[in-house]
Amino acid sequence: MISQIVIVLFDGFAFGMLLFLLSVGLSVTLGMMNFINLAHGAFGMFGGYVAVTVMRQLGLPFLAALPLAFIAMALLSVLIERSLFRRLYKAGELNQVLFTIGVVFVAAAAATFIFGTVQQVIILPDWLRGSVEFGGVRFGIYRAFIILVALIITALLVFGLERTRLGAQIRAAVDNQRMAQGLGLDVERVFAITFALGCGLAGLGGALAVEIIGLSPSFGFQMLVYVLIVVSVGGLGSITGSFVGAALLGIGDVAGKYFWPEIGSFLIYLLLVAILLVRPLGLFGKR
Amino acid sequence: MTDSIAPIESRDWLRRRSRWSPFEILFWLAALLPFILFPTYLPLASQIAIAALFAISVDLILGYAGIVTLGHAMFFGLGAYFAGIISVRGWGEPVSGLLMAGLFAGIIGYIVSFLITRVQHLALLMVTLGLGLLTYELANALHDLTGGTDGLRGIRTWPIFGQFKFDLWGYTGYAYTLALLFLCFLLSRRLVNSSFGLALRGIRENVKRMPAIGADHKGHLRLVYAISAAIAGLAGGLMAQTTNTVALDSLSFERSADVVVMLILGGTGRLYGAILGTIIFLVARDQLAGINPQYWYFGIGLLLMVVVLFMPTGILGFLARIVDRRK
Amino acid sequence: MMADEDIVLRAEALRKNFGKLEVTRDVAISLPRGARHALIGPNGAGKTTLINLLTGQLKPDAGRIELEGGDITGLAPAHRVRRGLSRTFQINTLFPDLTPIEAVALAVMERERTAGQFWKRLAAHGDAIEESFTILGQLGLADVATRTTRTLPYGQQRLLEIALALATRPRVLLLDEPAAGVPKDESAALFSVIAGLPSDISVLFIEHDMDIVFKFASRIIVLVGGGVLLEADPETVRSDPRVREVYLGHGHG
Amino acid sequence: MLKRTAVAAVLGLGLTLSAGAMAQETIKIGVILPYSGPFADAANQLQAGIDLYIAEHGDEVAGRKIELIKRDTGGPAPDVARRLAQELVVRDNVDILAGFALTPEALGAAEIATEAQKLMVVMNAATSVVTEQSPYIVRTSVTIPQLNYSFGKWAYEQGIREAYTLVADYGPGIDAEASFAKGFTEMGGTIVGADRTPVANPDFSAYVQRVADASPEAVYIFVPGGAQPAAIGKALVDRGLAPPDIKVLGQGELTHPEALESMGETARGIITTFHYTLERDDPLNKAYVEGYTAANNGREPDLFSIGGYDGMHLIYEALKATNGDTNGDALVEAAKGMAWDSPRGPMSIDPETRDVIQTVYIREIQEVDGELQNVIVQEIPDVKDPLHGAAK
Repeated sequence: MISQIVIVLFDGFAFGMLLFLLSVGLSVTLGMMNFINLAHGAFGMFGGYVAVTVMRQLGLPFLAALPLAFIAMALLSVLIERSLFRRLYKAGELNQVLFTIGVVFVAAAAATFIFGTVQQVIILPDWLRGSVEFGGVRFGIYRAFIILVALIITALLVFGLERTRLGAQIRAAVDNQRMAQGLGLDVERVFAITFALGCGLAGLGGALAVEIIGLSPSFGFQMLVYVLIVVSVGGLGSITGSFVGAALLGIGDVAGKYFWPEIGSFLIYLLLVAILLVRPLGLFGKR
Repeated sequence: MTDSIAPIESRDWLRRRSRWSPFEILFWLAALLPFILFPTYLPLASQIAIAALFAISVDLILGYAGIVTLGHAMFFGLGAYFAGIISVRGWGEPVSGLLMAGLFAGIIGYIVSFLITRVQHLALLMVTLGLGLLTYELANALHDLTGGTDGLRGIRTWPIFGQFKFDLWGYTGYAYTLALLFLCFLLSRRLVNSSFGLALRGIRENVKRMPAIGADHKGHLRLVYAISAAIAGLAGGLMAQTTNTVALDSLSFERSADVVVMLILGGTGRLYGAILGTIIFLVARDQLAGINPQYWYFGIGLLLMVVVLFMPTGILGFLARIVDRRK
Repeated sequence: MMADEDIVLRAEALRKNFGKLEVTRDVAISLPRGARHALIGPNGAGKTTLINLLTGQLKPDAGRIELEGGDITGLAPAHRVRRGLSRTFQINTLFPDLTPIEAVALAVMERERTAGQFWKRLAAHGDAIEESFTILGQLGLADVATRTTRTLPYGQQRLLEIALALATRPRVLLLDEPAAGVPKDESAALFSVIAGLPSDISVLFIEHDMDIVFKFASRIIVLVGGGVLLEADPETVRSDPRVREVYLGHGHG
Repeated sequence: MLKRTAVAAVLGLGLTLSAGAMAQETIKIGVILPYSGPFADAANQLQAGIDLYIAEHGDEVAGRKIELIKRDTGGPAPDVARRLAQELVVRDNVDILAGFALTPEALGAAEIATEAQKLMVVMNAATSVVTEQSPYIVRTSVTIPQLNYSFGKWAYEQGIREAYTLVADYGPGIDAEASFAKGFTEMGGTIVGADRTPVANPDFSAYVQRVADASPEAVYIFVPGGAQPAAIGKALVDRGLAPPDIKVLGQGELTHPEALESMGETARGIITTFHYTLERDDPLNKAYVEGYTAANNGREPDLFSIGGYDGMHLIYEALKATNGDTNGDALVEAAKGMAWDSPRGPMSIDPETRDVIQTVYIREIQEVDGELQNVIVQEIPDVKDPLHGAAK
């Protein structure tokens, strides 16, 4: 029994970490600018495509493809943020929803046009395949890898947010935008950088997700619901919140399916509704 | 009283606000045109009328009461399944079946409204989404009742009033859906022009002030949510009856999201925005998909982006401003 | 006690803390019928908090509030309003896109419980509209009844605040700086309107301008540091050394 | 108003019918598929099969030109499929309805085929009941019970006595679970556990762990195509659930080319049942695969492609038989009992049920010339759908 609980926790945590990478950027940017970017998942999708393409076409190793997916999405997001999204910060939430849904449509069509409708495949290096046995429990190596990457990223994020100048600015902008602006902080610039980081992380998450959940042009739509759940359960603008929310969701999902398979598909939505009714701001949300 | 004339002026002014404009009369006359001009587009016209009715139901809560929802397909689907299931179980009379479907969705809507009014903003969005997805999963799980992913089989809708059979061309279907759309529109129009509509606008304008004038604003929200759910259920029931099909997609997140997109596209809080947005979205989709069945959503995506950038109050808001300027 | 029957609003031992900060300390007030009382005190004395406690926007940590002898401590704001306890806000809290006639009619219909009648045209609520118009007329807003609120001059928006409160047919009216931001010459006019309110309405108002306070208030409650320092008639307050010190102190020097 | 529209309806219908009968030289085929949305890839592959057949056999049959009119449903959307069928019939005057990748969409359009009396060729939708919904429906793909009932029997014959089933929780999955279990238990086997996974299931680890806990002799799996086969395959291996320790059985989607590529070595030994095998050694199949990959940037054909390809074959042959007459009854008559050699192997249309009769192939993943392939280990010829008529 204990070994089963261990493995369920492990698998769920790994899945949660994938969700964390895909959604943390949205949580912070939403918390900072109140900008509802439903196209966030599309960055994850293109991140996946970047990884697949550089491995296929250029023969780059997987470990090189991951940072490339991050960089490519960060750059792309700067382009889009500066040219399009910037105009929408004062446009009202409904218009933001409409616009970014439009972006999702266009992104899906573009992905279909460039990459086709086929499911993309990522060929992992041998050392990431299979599983290791440890105390009678078999752990998937790739899942362990995902957890490792996510923990490193989390550590970097927390450290960056607590210890760097940019981090302080981001915190200030999330806490109280008007006051930060009053203190002479260039909130728009801070936001652009945060946005780029967040989209880059989504790209990285997308690249890591191909192996677990696949990749096709509907990825952006598919992940949208999960990403929104993590963001709302965790609470806006909080890295801790996204981390805990994603871990909870991942573990809850896997544990629910394992222990009560009959209601496996209901469980995350039940959790979502229950948590938000009790804590409308999410677990770590401040406003 | 010396200024007893003035209140009558005010009443006149209020009455004028709800008076039918020539545009409206023209619009509804134009809705009859497909019968004559585009008889081969009647099935599409019915589908648009159903979607427009659904969009109106969302406008009542989103546009007038400020409840943003990503789960309203829940009620559309409940109505559709209710109408479908009673038909499968032997009651295919359309009018009574439809009314029961609407009532059923409305009752569920009223129950759900107690949860909905507890939350706001992102939490509201996500609770509606979560409840919608729960209903979807529930319908999938109740395979024996709903037919699961294959959809409900064996729906037979009897002729309307025992007279008008649903025909291949869709004359009866469009007449039926248009009549329902018009009736529900009248009801909605009256609602938004009533004291209740005023209360809803009050909630949207300043929810904080409402308790301070003694308003039971949560009660208002519950009522409008139930009415909206009932209308959404009617729309779903119409779909079930005019197409004899119901499947899980009637409850899907996509349907919930699409209807919000159509509504914002047309312009919220105007009723006609819901109808116009639906027409533009579905006609554009039909035409674009006719040109290329695979990439049509590129065009739709661009349309949405352009509308936001250049018509921030929706297409109808944009048109209204042009008309105002002319005046 | 004979006076008891005349007390419309009574608060006892009200207490409210924000964290460690005591914003309301054992406040007891009683407002007789027809009162024109002023609530004064330096900034941060807890005046608005007290009003929020009385009207239910805030929940007290301890204490009891009675309206016409009934306990309303646990009631939601809307229910207190329906029992006759209304207020206005220091910062305009109006319906920007409604017209004054619509806003006031809404308040009237909420009071009459006819606001939920979704089947009846607004214009068909003749009585409510007439009454609303009368209220607007009392406050000199009849001419602008059909203009959108956001386009009204600030002073008229302040009056609309009061109109909305009156539309609930209050027995007690709590006015939170009704003349805040209004030029001095206009604020006197505004207060004559308040003074002319029906005599069975009890009024408690917050105001900074001492000239106005002394002119319009029959009794003054001085709030300092969350507690009542003194409650007395204007003459007593004016001459009380403690009040002079904490409140009018700077006037000395 | 209603009365007038009814009159107009009669008039309108009469007009178009006569116009249609007089003027048509081309034969119009309305193809209804989910070209966009989550099932776009299935639609694409199916369409590529249709296109390949037309490219190979010309766009003229019995002296008349063939014209395709494609319509997108955008996902599982039966009401849209029905509307499109309606419009294709009344506006575009199509002679034949075709496509139908998804069961609910086929069910939605069935009534229109009956009313309009048009041949409706179902090129994929694989639930048994589809052909029972209209006398004008003919199916050229497969049914799920067809594949799995005999597979269950076969599994028992191979000495397997206990199996665990793990299927996606939707119509096809439930059908697969039921028919495999039926075949297996009828022979004397025992189902030791049965779980259903949500259709949109990003992560399988929990379910696979439950299988591992039960440590059965064999596990039978049914998941939708796309990303899930590889995902579940890898999840199995991560738990040590791999041949030869445990027999992994499934329907052919589990080892389709992309899944195979993604699973790599871990796929070895998986046994699947299918009606089309890409690697089957047969000249007809070789030519088909060559032609297909050449026309589609190297993409290999799959079950959707062969359904579309054979669907077009059926349409062409039926039209030849009626000498270009597009009358629905005549075409259905021509289709009944039709038999031909397809790239998938010999197949025919059951004259009673209008459903497909074909060889079921049991394949195992083995290494051939250094590459993992589906290798046919058993052919079960002339398999009918076991459920047709069973309900009566």
